[in-house]
Amino acid sequence: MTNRAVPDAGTQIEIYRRMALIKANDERSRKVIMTGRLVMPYYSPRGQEVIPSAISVNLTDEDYVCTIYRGSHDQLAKGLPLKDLWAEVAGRTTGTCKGKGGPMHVTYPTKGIMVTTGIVGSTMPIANGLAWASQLRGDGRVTVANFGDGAANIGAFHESLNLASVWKLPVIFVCQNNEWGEHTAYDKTSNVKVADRAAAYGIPGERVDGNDPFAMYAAAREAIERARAGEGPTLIEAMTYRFHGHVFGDQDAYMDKERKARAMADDPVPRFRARLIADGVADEEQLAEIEAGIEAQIDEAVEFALASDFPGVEELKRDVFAEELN
Amino acid sequence: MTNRAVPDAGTQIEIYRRMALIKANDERSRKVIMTGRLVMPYYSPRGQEVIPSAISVNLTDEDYVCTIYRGSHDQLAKGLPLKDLWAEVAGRTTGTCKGKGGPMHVTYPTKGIMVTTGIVGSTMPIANGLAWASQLRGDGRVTVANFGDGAANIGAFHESLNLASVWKLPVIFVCQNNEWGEHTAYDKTSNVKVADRAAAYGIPGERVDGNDPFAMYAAAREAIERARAGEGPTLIEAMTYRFHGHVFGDQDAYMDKERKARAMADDPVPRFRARLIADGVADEEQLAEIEAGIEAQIDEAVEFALASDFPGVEELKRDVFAEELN
Amino acid sequence: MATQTAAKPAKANILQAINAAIADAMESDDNVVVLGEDVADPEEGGVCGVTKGLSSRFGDARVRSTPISEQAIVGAAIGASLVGFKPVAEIMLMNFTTVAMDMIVNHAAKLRFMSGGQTHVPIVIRTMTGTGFASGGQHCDYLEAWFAHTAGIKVVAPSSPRDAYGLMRSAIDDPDPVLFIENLPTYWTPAEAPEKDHRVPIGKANVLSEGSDVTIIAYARMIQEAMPAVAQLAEAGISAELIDLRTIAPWDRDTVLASVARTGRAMIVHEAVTPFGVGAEIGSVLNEELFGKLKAPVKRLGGAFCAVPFSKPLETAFAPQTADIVDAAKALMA
Amino acid sequence: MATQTAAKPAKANILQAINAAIADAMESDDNVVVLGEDVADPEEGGVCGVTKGLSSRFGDARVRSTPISEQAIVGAAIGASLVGFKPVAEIMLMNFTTVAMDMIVNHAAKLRFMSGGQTHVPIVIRTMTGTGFASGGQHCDYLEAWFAHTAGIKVVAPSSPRDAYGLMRSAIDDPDPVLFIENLPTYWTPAEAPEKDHRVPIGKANVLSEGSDVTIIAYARMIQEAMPAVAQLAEAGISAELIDLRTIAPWDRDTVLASVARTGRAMIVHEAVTPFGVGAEIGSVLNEELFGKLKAPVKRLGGAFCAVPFSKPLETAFAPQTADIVDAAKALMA
Ligand SMILES: Cc1ncc(C[n+]2csc(CCOP(=O)(O)OP(=O)(O)O)c2C)c(N)n1
Ligand SMILES: Cc1ncc(C[n+]2csc(CCOP(=O)(O)OP(=O)(O)O)c2C)c(N)n1
Ligand SMILES: [Mg+2]
Ligand SMILES: [Mg+2]
Repeated sequence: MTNRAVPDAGTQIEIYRRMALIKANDERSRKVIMTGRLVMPYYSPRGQEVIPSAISVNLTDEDYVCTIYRGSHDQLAKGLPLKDLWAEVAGRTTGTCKGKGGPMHVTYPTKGIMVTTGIVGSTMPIANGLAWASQLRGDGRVTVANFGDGAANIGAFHESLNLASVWKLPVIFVCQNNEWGEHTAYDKTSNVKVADRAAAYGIPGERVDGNDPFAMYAAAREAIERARAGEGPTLIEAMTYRFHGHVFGDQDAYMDKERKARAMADDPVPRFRARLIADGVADEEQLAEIEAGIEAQIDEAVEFALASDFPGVEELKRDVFAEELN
Repeated sequence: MTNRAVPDAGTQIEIYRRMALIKANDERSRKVIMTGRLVMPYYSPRGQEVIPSAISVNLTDEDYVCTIYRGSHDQLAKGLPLKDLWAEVAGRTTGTCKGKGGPMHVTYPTKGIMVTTGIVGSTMPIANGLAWASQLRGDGRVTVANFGDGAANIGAFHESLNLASVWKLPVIFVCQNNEWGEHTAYDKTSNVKVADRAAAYGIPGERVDGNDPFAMYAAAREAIERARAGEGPTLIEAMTYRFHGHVFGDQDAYMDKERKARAMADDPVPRFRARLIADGVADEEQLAEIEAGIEAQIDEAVEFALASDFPGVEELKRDVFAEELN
Repeated sequence: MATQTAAKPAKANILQAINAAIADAMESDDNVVVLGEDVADPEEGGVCGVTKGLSSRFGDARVRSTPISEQAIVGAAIGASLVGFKPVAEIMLMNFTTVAMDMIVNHAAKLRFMSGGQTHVPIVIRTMTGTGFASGGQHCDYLEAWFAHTAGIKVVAPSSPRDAYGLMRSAIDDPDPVLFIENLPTYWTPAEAPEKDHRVPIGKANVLSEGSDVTIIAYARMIQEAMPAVAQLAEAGISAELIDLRTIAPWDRDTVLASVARTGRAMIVHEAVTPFGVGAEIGSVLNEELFGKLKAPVKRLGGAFCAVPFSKPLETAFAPQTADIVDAAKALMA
Repeated sequence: MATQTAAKPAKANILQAINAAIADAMESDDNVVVLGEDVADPEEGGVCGVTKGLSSRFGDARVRSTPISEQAIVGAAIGASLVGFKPVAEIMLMNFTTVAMDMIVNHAAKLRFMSGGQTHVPIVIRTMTGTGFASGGQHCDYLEAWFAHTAGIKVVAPSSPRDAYGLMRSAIDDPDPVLFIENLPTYWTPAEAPEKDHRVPIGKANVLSEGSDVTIIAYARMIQEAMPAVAQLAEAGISAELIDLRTIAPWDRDTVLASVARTGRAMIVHEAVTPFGVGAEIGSVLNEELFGKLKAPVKRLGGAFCAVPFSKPLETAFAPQTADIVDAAKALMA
């Protein structure tokens, strides 16, 4: 694969900004939970920052994304405003879903964030439908379906990739292989690479270093261009690592300590930061300013969220159907 | 694949006997339905005789098989007595399932016929469990899971082949690719060979001419030997052709006339018959005697079935649970 | 197929009515699309031909046959609906909804609520079922109670061509997911043809015959068993009111309660097994709302509590029949 | 984990009780095997550790972690059970049964009947659920009514460690499939420890407190809401009988009917949404069997008719609470 697409300087900085945003937001989330200011099931995306950041710079607000409970990185990279996110995970009326969805169901169509789901494997069938809509309209949009390595073993994966292939849908299946599905290591659940399963559907499949912004950018860009050109779906297996336990509170004793230490030492966020500076793409000051801006925005979002109102019980009767229940 | 297993003369004749039995039983079934002596949903296995015949000569009564609504060929090849079958499809108390299951749910554990199902794809998950039991007991049995080409696109296929691979189960997945799933042609529903999907699970996969008794025998034998030796599952895609519509009464206008005519001209049953004679493995008289014997047995079975009693309504309360309902 | 002909036939069957309803909806709204196994014309418009002619008329893009992949079918319908399409998806038989329950229950039914109303899922899921064709245990279940117990999805089950047309048009119009249950064995029974653009509102029952002694509440094929029962009861001097529920969720409490308040006696008839079935909900509401006003306990007549048996006499005995309805009504009067 | 210690602790929680029950069953019968996501020890015996210690003690062959493949999990359990094993399969959360409904409903529940009794499916399917941990719309549903509406599968839902142990042992003993529902938020509440080999018969309810004015029928976490309600009602001069159903299918009609026949008033409380829920069946039966003998209409208290909401005040309001039970009982007495 020579001559792969390379992000220009501005795009590199934008990828980094999104990564830094995800990392900072994750750290703040864990802190806010730890200090008891908020109670929510929290699935940290720490370690997986590169994937959605390098993908989303190739997308517009009109493109669609479906993601999972471990999805704040995908949402933020796609442009979800921090205030709307924080208010949602705090269960407030000002949240994206009025607090009714919560962290596992964040939805924000304005930025193309169409579905966040808690059911393993379920982004893929729905993503196909979004992509079918684009195909019918010829609007050139693409849909990105995110899922984990564990989800590559569930039936919906198979049905979805096959249908996308047969219908040549403009959809990109992004398997974020963080080596773990809850407490189970990926290599105990499958004897093959996820990317190699693409062949079972006659579609392109690529395993890529999901912690390398350049590799991830190139793979995503090529897949997205193919999709926009009407050449059908792609399966990308983005290799990464889950820095924390499955969910906040999980002590992750089952995770190999050494492997984890190595992954964390290789943290993709400071690594890319250092590279940007080394390559002369950005200087320390510029990045520090970006980071400071992010922190300020998060401060504001958290305070906004916690100061917002909780929904009233009348909301139990709303949004079940179009008409309110009586 | 040089040096593949070849059935000896006796085995060849036995394969033919099973094929002739399936063909004769199919012809009689359609006749009995046509003349109104029996009403049942009937899924003809005509054209697919070779597959179970060449597989089952490598199995014992202790080995397990799971099959589908289109399964009378699999059942007969595995040794299901004609009387028990006919009484079941006639809904009589003397049937395998006392008439409660019917043609889509024929069960006969005495010969290892453990499940016949009407839900596409559902033989495979259950077959894994049977194979797991054998693995736990170390009893050397194998399980054959039959399914159609259409079933290769449903989620259960994926989950089952993956689990069988990870657990190294003694199971053989036999996809009887008859080119059709109801009214839909296989090549409209998938861009790849079914056998090529084996690679997605890291297991051996082979596309074989399912209408060639030698090829089918060799593929089955090797897979069964691997399974018995603890080397795990195999996916076999046996290419064949459905001579009739999906279900009795289907006028099959959607099936390409020429393709069908070609397949029927190449009918595997008379073809193998001619070969046995040409090869000097059997003579006309011997085969005619086998065929006559089969006809006589079918005569007897049909009459036995139609003369048997229907179950009484008290059966609605039985076999729901171990204890009878009140 | 009825759809192509200009002159409206005096008679139509349910199959033709559903076909016409989808065709008319597709004609009037480009966002109506159809998907499912065998639904396009090269595949004969479905095993029974309900969608025959649609792909030829509206094109392959809008009417798509699928692989055998029910999760993918419902998922594709959901996804397209989130951005303005109105998919009509077929899950061939109701028992096959079991492989798509996640999509139906966790997603289609919940996305409006979980998104705080930002998205909604205007899909119709068509599915066939019903005893009578000796299909055995895995092809005939009526599972409507499961979906009625699920907030966010509506459930309808027409018993006539007119209602089938009118409910299908309403289901496609509806901004929320609707499960549309078709009784297979009664597809071909001709009856009064629906007029074009006729609507049957979701949530409105139909009083098929008025009576003063007992209210019989039924739907789908059970209407065909109940109609002769009403006649037989009349001969026996019992005046039965027959209500075709048409919509199971949300069911028409006003119509049912008004009727039973008048008659004082009620019976609910369905093919689904009795325990925990639709009859349980209706029975409970009748008892709650008309406490002390009923002249007899509410009677539930449902399928036997077992898998649907194959053998003909058992299959026949499984579901309520006219004679059972007559007997039960007489017992209520006793 | 409790299982490994020789001295029986005076107290245990439900999680420990289930663990001990499975361990004791595995000890006494080699055919008992365990499978599900994360169930073995390298995976910590499940997300909450219910099966912790079992794979270390009984070996990797008999206790197997699986890929995330619920159809394959239940299918493997069914297959092994057909030839004599007694698998205990875990479907982590009840909402995930939606991806395994075909295996559970079309196969596990029906194979005995469809085979005319030649085969049967002695499996236990463990699954957790329950509101209280802010998990939102796809992780907390109580779907027991679906399974109760399915002939051929039993459904139990313990509310105490003793019952959890006793019901798990009985479920494993049972020759037919049993769905075993565990309430996640109450896993860790300590209570009286079960003695070894204790059994709670499937189909037998438990009268937790006797009373003469009103019968409260509940199960699972709702018992914890109902207990204080009974005390508060006593203070208000209302004598409430509290019945823990324990088994939902087949539920204990004798015990419930005898109680309500005495009290004349009944309330059913569950976390599942009210319409078409378990309360509907019990309410209907009470009205059928005790027609004219009830002093007030049977009251059903269930979850709000919506997806489980995330926001804390909404989640709290979703499920019945002690105060709701007290208020409803007082209304029944009025
Ligand atoms: C159908 C289904 N089964 C099980 C679960 C429970 N569960 C939640 S997350 C998870 C692990 C998923 O792993 P993976 O797909 O790799 O995603 P990751 O969490 O690593 O991002 C499991 C088993 C679920 N949510 N849905
Ligand atoms: C889950 C499910 N979906 C749909 C059906 C309806 N159906 C019955 S047979 C069939 C075609 C199956 O084709 P294939 O797997 O190739 O088997 P064949 O009939 O050709 O032997 C379909 C779609 C079903 N029984 N189960
Ligand atoms: Mg993972
Ligand atoms: Mg086929």
